[in-house]
Parts: sequence; C-alpha cells; structure tokens
Amino acid sequence: MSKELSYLEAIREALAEEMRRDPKVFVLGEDVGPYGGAFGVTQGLHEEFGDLRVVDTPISESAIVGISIGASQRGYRPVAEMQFADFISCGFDQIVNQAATLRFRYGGRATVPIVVRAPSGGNVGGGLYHSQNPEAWFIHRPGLKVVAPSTAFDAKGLLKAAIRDDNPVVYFEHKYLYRRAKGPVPEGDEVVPIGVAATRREGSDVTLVAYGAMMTPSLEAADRLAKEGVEVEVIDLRTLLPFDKDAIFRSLDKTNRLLIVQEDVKTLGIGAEISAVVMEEKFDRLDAPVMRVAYPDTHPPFSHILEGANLPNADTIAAALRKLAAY
Amino acid sequence: MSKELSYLEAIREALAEEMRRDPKVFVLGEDVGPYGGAFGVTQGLHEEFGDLRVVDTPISESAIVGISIGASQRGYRPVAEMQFADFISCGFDQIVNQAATLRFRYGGRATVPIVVRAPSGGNVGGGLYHSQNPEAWFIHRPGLKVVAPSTAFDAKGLLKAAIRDDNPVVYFEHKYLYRRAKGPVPEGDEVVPIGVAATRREGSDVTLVAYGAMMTPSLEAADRLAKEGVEVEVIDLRTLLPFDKDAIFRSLDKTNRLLIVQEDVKTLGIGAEISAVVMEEKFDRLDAPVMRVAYPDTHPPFSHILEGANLPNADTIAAALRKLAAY
Amino acid sequence: MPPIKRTKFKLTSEQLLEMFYWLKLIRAFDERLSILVKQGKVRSGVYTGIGQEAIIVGTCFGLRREDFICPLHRDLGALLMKGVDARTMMSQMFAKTTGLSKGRDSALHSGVNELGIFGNTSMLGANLPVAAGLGYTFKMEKSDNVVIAYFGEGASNVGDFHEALNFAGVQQLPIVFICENNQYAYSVPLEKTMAIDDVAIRAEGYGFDGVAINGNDVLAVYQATQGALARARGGDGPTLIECKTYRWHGHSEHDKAFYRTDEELAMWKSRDPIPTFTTYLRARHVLDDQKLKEIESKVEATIEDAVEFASSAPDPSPEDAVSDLYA
Amino acid sequence: MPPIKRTKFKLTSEQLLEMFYWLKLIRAFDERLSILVKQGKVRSGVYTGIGQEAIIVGTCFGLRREDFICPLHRDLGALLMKGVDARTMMSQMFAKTTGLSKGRDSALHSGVNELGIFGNTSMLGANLPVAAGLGYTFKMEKSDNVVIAYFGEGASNVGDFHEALNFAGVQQLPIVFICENNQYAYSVPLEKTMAIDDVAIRAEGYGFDGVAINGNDVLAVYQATQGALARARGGDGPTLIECKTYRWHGHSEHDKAFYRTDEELAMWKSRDPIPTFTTYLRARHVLDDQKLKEIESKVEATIEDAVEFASSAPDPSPEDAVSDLYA
Ligand SMILES: Cc1ncc(C[n+]2csc(CCOP(=O)(O)OP(=O)(O)O)c2C)c(N)n1
Ligand SMILES: Cc1ncc(C[n+]2csc(CCOP(=O)(O)OP(=O)(O)O)c2C)c(N)n1
Ligand SMILES: [Mg+2]
Ligand SMILES: [Mg+2]
Repeated sequence: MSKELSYLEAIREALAEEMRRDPKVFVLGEDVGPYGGAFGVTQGLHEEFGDLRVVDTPISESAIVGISIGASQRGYRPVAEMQFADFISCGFDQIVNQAATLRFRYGGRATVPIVVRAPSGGNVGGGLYHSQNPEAWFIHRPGLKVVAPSTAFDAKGLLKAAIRDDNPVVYFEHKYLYRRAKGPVPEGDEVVPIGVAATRREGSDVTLVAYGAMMTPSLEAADRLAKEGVEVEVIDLRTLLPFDKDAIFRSLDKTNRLLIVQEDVKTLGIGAEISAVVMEEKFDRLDAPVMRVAYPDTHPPFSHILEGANLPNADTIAAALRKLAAY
Repeated sequence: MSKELSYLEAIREALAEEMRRDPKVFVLGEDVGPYGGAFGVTQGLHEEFGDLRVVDTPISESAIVGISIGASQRGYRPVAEMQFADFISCGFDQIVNQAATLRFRYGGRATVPIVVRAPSGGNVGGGLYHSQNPEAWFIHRPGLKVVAPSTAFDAKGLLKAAIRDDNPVVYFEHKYLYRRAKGPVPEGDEVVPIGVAATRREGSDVTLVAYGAMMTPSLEAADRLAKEGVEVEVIDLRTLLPFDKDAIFRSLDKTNRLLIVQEDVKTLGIGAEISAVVMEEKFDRLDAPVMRVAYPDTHPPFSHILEGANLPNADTIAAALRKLAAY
Repeated sequence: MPPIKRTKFKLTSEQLLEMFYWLKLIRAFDERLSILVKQGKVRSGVYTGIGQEAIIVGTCFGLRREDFICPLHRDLGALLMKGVDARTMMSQMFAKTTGLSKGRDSALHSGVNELGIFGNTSMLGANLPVAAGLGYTFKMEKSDNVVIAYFGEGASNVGDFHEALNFAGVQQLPIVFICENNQYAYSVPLEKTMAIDDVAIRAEGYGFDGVAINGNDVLAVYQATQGALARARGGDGPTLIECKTYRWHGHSEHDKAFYRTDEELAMWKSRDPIPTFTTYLRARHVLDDQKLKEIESKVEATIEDAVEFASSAPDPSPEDAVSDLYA
Repeated sequence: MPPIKRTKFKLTSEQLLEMFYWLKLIRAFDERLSILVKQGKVRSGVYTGIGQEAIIVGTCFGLRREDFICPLHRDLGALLMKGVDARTMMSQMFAKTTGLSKGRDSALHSGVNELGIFGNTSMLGANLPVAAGLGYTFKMEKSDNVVIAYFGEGASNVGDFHEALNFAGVQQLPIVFICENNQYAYSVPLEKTMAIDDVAIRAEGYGFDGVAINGNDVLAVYQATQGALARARGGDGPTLIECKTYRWHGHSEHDKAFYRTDEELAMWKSRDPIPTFTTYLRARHVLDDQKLKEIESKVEATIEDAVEFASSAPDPSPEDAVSDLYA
C-alpha cells in the first residue's frame, strides 16, 4: 500500500489490471493505441494487449459509443475514451438514448456494461472546447451512472468499479489532476464503490460538498476557516449519479449548514439538485440557506486571466463558508 | 382579438406571419414541405413560400441545426424543426457548442438568430422516443434561450419573439397541447416577450410555478384548493432560460410557499434550479420547504397505465399543495 | 462484386415452402396490426412493412441463432424469424407484460441477446454503430458469425450511418448492411434527400462493395445475402445490399400518404413479392392448393392465437414505470 | 470531372508574386508561433500548418470578399488571406482584447462575417453543415458567391461530414470542399481509419465530383479550385478536392510525433511547396534575388510588427469572461 501513483497512472493501472483480469474488457478511442492517448493514459496498453483490445478508432464519437454498446450486448465491457469530455456532445445521442434506456426497454433482460471516459475540467489553459464540465447533462438522464474522482486512489478504484458495473457509467477524469494528484491506490480486487461519498475532513460547523478538482481549494478553504475557529466538514461526492444523499444528510445533521462547490456552471449544475433535495428533506434542520460556489454561467475562456476570474478558488470558497458560518 | 386558434394553428400563424414580414425567415426540417410536417404545423407554408423557404431536409438533425447556424451568419433567421424533441439529441453538438458559444468566441461581433422548434412532452401515447422533455439540457447551457408556451396566445407570441430574437432559441411546443389548447392569439407585431412569466391565477397562500402541459392540472389543482380555502397563485414560466426570477420572488413575498410542477424528470429538471435560487435568495421568507412535483427519474413508457403513473396530475399536485399549505 | 447467381445457393422444396410461410405470416401479422390500430386495441408505434417482406425473409432465412440482426421500425418480421414467438411479439405491440418490453414500449425498441436480436432506439441510424460493435466482437473472437444491419434509404443520410459503415470497412467486420430502399422517408421521396440513384454506391466510400437489387424478389434477396454472408463469414468484410422496394401503407398507420400517386402504388402492388413467389413455387410444383391451404391456416391460427394471448395478457402495473432502470 | 489544366486559369506575374508572398507570410507566421509557444508567450491552441501552405494559398487566392471560407485549426493563413490583418491574428493567439475573440480564445474558433470567414468550434466536421447553410443562402439569393469548406482526412469520418456533403449535393450548393489530407489524424495514419486511398471518392456518394491532387503544388491547387469555383458560381453545385499533403510539425506544438519516421518527414520536406514554387517563379523570371529580398523583408516586418502589437496589447479584464454571451 506504500506505492504512490499519479491520478493519471492510477487510471492507467486500473485499465491494465481490469484488462488482465477479464478478457472481455477492451478500450477504444482516438489515438489510444500505440500513441497512448492524447494525455498518455493508455500508454503501454497497446503493447501489452494488442490491436484488437486497444482500438484506434476513426474520429467518430457517436460510433465509438455505439460500438461500445454493441459489444456490451455480447458480454464485453468496453471502455471508450472521448479525447476531451467536450466532444462527448458528438456522442450524446448514443449515451442518453441508446445506452441509458436499453435495460428498461428490454424489460430488464439485458445490461449495458460500458464505461465512457471523459477527460474534463479547466485550469489547464484549454479554452472553450478543452475545459468543459459536462456532467450535469448525464446526471439528468435516468439509467446512467456518473462518477468523478478527485484522488489517485479513487481514480483507480472508481474506474475498476465502473468497469465491473453492469450499467453505463460516464467517468469524468479531471485533466488538472492528471499529474498533480498523487497518492496510494487500491490493490488487487479492491474497488471504490459507486454511490458512496468520502468525508475528507471532519467538522461540525459547516458541511462543504464538492468533487473533482474543486476538492483542493475546498480543503484549503476549510483549513483557513479552521484557523478562524470554524470547523468545516468536507465531503467528496466521488459519484454524481446516484449521489450519496445519506452522507450529505448525516453531515448536515451535525452542521445544519451546507455549501456546494462545483466547477460546472451554476445553473442546473449538480449543486441545484443537492440544494433542492436538502430543501425538500432537511428544511427544518437548516440554520442557513444552502449556498453554491460555482463557475459563472458562461463558457470557459482561454485567457488565464478570464479563466482565473471564473474558477472557484480557496478565496471565493472561504468567503462563502464565512457567510454561511455567520448566518 | 376575438379570433380563436388552436395552439398548433397559432404556431403555424406565427411562422406564416414572420415569413411574410421578413424574407430572411425560412423553415427547414424533415417533412415540413408539401406534407406540412409530422403534426401539420407547417401546412400551407410550402404552397405560399415555395421550395427555397420551406425546405424538406434529409434525415440529418445535426446538419439541420448546422445549416441554420450557417444561414444565420448571413443575416437569415432560420426556424429549424426537429420532428420530435426527442431527436434533438442528434443535433445536440451544433446547438450547445456551435450556436450557444458563437457570439462569445466572436468577441460579441456576431449574433445567431436561429430557432429550433422541438415538439415535446408526453400523454400522447408516444413512448420512450416520442414523449421526452429535454429542456433541462439546454437550460444548463449559457448562450441559449429556452421557451415553452402553454397557451395558443403564447405559442404564437413567443415564437414571433423567438424568431426576432438575435440569440439561438430552443422552442419547446408541447404535443399534448397542439389541438387541446385553444384561444385568442396576438395580432400584428405583438409578441410575448422572452423572459417574462405570466400569472395565471392570483392567490396569497401558496405559489405554484409550472409551464407547458403542466399548466392545466396545476390550475385544476389550484381550483380544488380554493374550495378548501387555500388560494394558490399560479405562475406560468413561459420562458425557461432565462426564467423570470422576479415574478417568482414577487409571488413568494406574498405566499412564502412554493411548489414547482414539471413534466420533466425530477433530478436536475428546472425545479432544482428554481428551488436552489429561492434557497439562496429567499430563505428567510420561506414558511415551508420548496417542493417539486415531477416525472419520476425514468423514461416515458408507452403503456398508458405506466405513463399515467408517471405524469403529474391534479391529484398529485393538489396533494403537494395541501402539504405545503399545512406546513 | 461478382453478379449474383440466383442458383448459387440451392434451396430445397422444404426451405422454399418455409420461406413462403414466413412471407405469409409477416404479411398477415402486419395486416392484423393495421386493423388492431383502427380498432384502438393497439395504440401506436405501428409502422408496417407490408410490401417489403421479401427483404426480411430473404435476409433472415437460414441465419444462425448466434448471428445478430439489427432491425428497424418496419422489421417486425425479422424478430419473428429470429425466434421471438408470435405471442410475445403481439404482446409487445399490445404493451403487455408478456411482451419484450414488459409493457413499456409498443414498438420495436427491444431485443433479445440470446436470440441475436438488437433492439434499436427510434433514432434512425443509431443501430448501425451498434451493429459495428457486435461485428467487432465476432472479429475479436475470430468467429464466423455475422451481423445483419438494416436501414432505410432515408436513414442513410444520418451521421451515424457514415461513422458505422466507415468503421466496419476499415476493420473489415462481418456485417451485411441491408438498405430497405422503399423510395420514401416518411413523406419525402429519395430524390429530395440525396443526389444519387443508388444508395449502394455509398459503400465505395468505405472501401467495400455495394449492390442494388430487386427487393421484392425473395430469391434475389436471398442469393445476394448468401453471397455477402459467405464473404463476411470468410473474413472478407462487409457488403451493402440495397433492396429496392415500396411500402404499401403510409409511414405509420396514421399517415394517409397523399404525397404519392395511386398509379405509383398500383404499379408497386403489381410487384407484390408474395404472388410472384407463389407463381414461382407453383411452376416448380413446390406449392399446390393443398399446401397453400395448410400454410394459410397455420398463419391464421398463429395470428389468432397471438392476438388472443396478447389481449388477455396482464397489463403492467405502475411500479413497472420505474423499475429495470439499473442492473 | 474534366482533368485540371494548369494553364486554364492564367495568372499574371504580379499575381504569382502575391501568391509567393502569402506562402512566405503564412509559413513565417506559423514558424513564429511555434517559437512563441516554446517561449511561453502563446500558451496553447497552436496547430501549425507548416508544409500545407500551398493548399491555403491555392484555394483562397482570388476569392471575393463576399465568398465565405470555413477554415480549420491549421488554417490560420486562410484568415489572413481573407482579410484579417496580422496584428489582429497575432492578438488572437496571444488571447488579447485586440484579437477576434477579445481574449476568450487563442485558437481559430472565431470568424468575421463581414470578411466572409466562419469560425468553427473545435468539433471536427462541425464547420461543414455550417458551410452548407452559408451556401444555401447564396442559392436562395441566386448569387454567384461561393463557400470554401476545409476538413482534414480524419474529420471526413465524422457524421457531420456526411450530413453536410449530402445536403450540399442534393441542393446543388455552391461549395468547394477542400480535404487537407496530411496523412495523419493526430497520431493515427489514414489507413487505420478508412479503407480507401482517396477521400475524394466519397463525393460520389453525394452525387458530385471528387478529385485528388498534389496539395503541395500551389498552382495545381489553384487550378483545381478555380475549376470548381467556376462550376459552383455557375450553379453546377459542389466539388470535393482532396489535396495530398503533410504536416511537418506534430499535431500540436506539444506533440513530438514519434508515430512517424524521420524518412517519411524528410521525403515530404523535399516536397516543400515553397522552394518548388520559387524554382518555378525563377525559371519564368518572375522572381529574382531582389524581389525575393523585398518579399522576405516585408514578411519579416509584418510578423515583427504583429508580435510587438500583440505583446503590448491589453489583456482582457475579468468582466470579459461573462460578457457577450447574449445579444
Ligand atoms: C434521427 C431521427 N430523425 C427523425 C426521425 C423520424 N422518422 C421516423 S421514420 C422516418 C422516415 C424514415 O425513412 P427511411 O429511413 O427511408 O425508412 P422507412 O420509414 O422508409 O422504412 C423519420 C423521419 C427518427 N426516427 N430519427
Ligand atoms: C469531434 C472531435 N473529436 C476529436 C477531436 C480531437 N482532435 C483534434 S484534431 C484531431 C485530428 C484531426 O485530424 P484531421 O481531421 O486529419 O486534421 P489534421 O489535424 O490532420 O489537420 C483530433 C482527433 C476533435 N477536435 N473533434
Ligand atoms: Mg424509406
Ligand atoms: Mg490529417
């Protein structure tokens, strides 16, 4: 357990281990073959598993997802890579209408064990089409699961869980974390279960819920607040659909105050649903309104000045926490 | 003003009048030509305006939207028809990435005056792919406008406003209302402004916010509650992006109680955002939690028994209103 | 591609009679459905393939259980031939729990993996990438099973068609693509949606052969398919077979099909695949009055039994609206 | 299509020198950008077209202001030739307010309608339906303006390509489709993504002509384009011209391009379009040392001035991150 991997290496190791374990697992996408993917995630896989199980596809996002669905109907467990999460819009129909509905319209007689990997998120100078956080579209679609790891440990453990899951899973891997997040990873058959959040920091004054690259500034803000005498409990959602309502509620029962931090744009990002659910089920426990710190409703600009202005950071998060604590 | 039209005729009249007024307006889509569209909305237009302005396209939703965007860059105002809103998933990328972002990335030097008409909604025995309510995906995308009329008046007035608007507008027309909703329509240059809700019924006890085909059961439920001594103020959103926060807040200031009714599935439907915004800005005015009556998180089944079980109706809405009033 | 020899793949008298039975059964099934719609017993989702049966019989005849088919909205007969019994099929159309979708669908959006049947969404063309995925698994397994994927000439204009056929071509997948060219996509004749006469030539752009044949001649379809299947099973990759045909009814049972002339319909009815084949069988003394009567009563009995079964089968219960979403 | 005669469309010495200037300027611009990336002055979004300049110069030369171009990620030179001045262009790459996107983008996702330049998203192929829409407006106006739409051989596998070219074919739109076939899509060689040698043959599936030419011969490109433009302006519809070429640099400036051999690169460098053209001009006494020096200093001065201008131009301010979303 002392081995440390980067988030990116953890994803790669999950793929390699699952491919070794189960010959039905294969990967496909643009440049995933000998090149090893735009970010190097699949490096070495082609050498080990060959052309048939590490498939360089044409530029055809819709087909990449559709092919995965087809293979899944014969018992395969394809892991499709979108080169950037932004391009998932081109494979959208196959995910939301083909994959998400199949089991339902088959009367429960089939499963769709596919994973769509989507490198998402900003703060990497990517601009409008290499920085998006498209998770909410999929959280809004019944029949899918959506995960978004923030640590190397979860990156590996959630990907293994996703590959073994019999439902279509959209796996958002955050580009900013690829080489920045490092840590131990699960070994052997250990997975990180889908649907279970992780408490990254205990606290009894305010609950902060975040995920992905927002964990770092969130934890930093929590540290600052601690110095000011406010103990923030920080929850890493890890799974966005279905999200771990119980974990949030348990924490809320202690703190009675909730902040949600998301890199996604504000309107109808996951924070909206969490806020609405807390409203419905925990209204009487709230000592303050649920608040959101989010990307403004705009597109990710390239300029680092502009992107910096948009991204939530420890300052903006700390300010919101202070407001909540003082409410 | 005494003329009465059906909702469907109102849409048709809006198209015809705008096409007469402005030679830059044209319509395109599958079967919109001589056939007059799957629902007959464009009947007569081909005869009046000819092949060039009433374009029968190949089955190519992505191209239909892309062509519209292209034409808009030369000053045209295309109105694209998706045969069913469900198929908008096939033109998704062009809407969310091409149309919604263009003005922003052009540094404000261009506009995208297109309308995408999308016949949406259930209760017509359409099943999984002819009943969807895909509005939330677009409400989540900055740069778009989204409207959803519930009356013949608004169907005409909002479509005229959408065509004249310089931004891309997704126009959801509810199939259930096509022949069921009837009423007077605006004449001449009168439009229904985008972004302004309508109060359909005054009341001081509970605020109910809905739109589209949910207005009828909502108003029916409000009538029932009136007999029980509870006065419900019913607001028809009409525009979903940007929605009329002020109208909701004004009503809330009277009632301190809010119910949102949506035909869309619950998780991350527009109700989530409204609830979250009210939480953020009106927490102290709330006497009860904001509640939602929504489609459950599933796909629209064909069977009328199953669809009936899913659709919000006057009973389920009235029950929620009672709960709110008694809170 | 070498020209098809009608005599290359020999059929016994028994096999010929079996083909005849299927033609009659499929015709009778669709005709009964058409009546059931008028009677209000089947509510929607009925797109008959009356007039096109030779394509289904000629392509599905003799397939292995392991071979996969990816049928379309008019291809109910393909499901029957691939092993779904008439009772189940009729239950599907009645939206009963004994149908493939457990009442959630009354159209052909369901499949049976054990029988090698994929059930597509409504989205035209979306079955083709799935077919590519299925075919890819056969390639991985070095198996000589095949996939038959159907699409209308209208659907050949959808992006998914292109992405799927390109992938099938470059990967040399064991797939036979069957274009059911019935001249119209809903109301729109072929010449308004593509500037070519034969969809078959599109195959060239993907590096494999395409051929256009008489789709109303069951033996011509059979011979062409057998040739393509042999190549596919032998590792020589895909073939596109375009079957020229015509649908007698409207697009759906609600469509009066005013967009075509009576003469055109009459001309095509004179090419009815069933009498043509009857004459052929009689001339070869394979069929006589006695055998014809036997087959006709078997068909009638099967349909009657199926209708009776489906009529009295249990309706789904409200819980079925939200179950079977996740495995 | 009739074979291209290199001499059919005559060019004056002045015009030939102008072409030469553009070749040199575009090369110099990209080379300078490559250095600026290494120096960290331009942060990202740089995909040079070094080695492919003959395509841009040969296709854009002599276009009318009203003609539209739909360039791609490597086609910065097309924007210059169509009238964007070097300062603005360089500012765009520096993400300054003086750029086309006001600092929101440092790539080619911006256009100028007044100059007939469309700016695509990153989504490959997505510019082609837009090109069809632009072309459709010229058809509506019975104008003899044209659209030139660019795509890589890799992008010719995207669904949008198919939908757009099909629409252009059936509507006989005045569009010249230019395939920049540089043999690779990122790391993946053409033969791994399509089973054909010439993308040009895909045009047949859409009912118009395609031709494959030497994309490194600026005069060959010019002659072929002029022929296609003449047909398009004359109402004879689209043409696809496939220009065989090679990109010298990696996919982006961060790509080391290990997926290809030094020999291959060397071979293509020996076909550098610039010396070839230089020799041609010298042999015809159009170019001498004196003129060459003049042109080279003009190029250098232009680039220097542009870099200086862009370097000292104002950065965007935080508000620009959320402005210009709506008209
Ligand atoms: C992507 C998509 N767009 C539109 C439709 C609506 N629609 C259903 S069938 C049809 C016509 C199909 O024509 P064709 O492919 O030729 O098949 P046919 O019905 O003639 O057998 C249309 C437009 C759809 N189902 N899917
Ligand atoms: C829809 C889509 N998928 C993937 C990408 C990522 N991507 C950018 S350029 C590129 C390769 C493009 O190859 P080609 O079309 O041949 O153009 P070239 O770069 O060779 O000029 C890829 C895969 C993208 N931009 N859009
Ligand atoms: Mg057809
Ligand atoms: Mg290329």
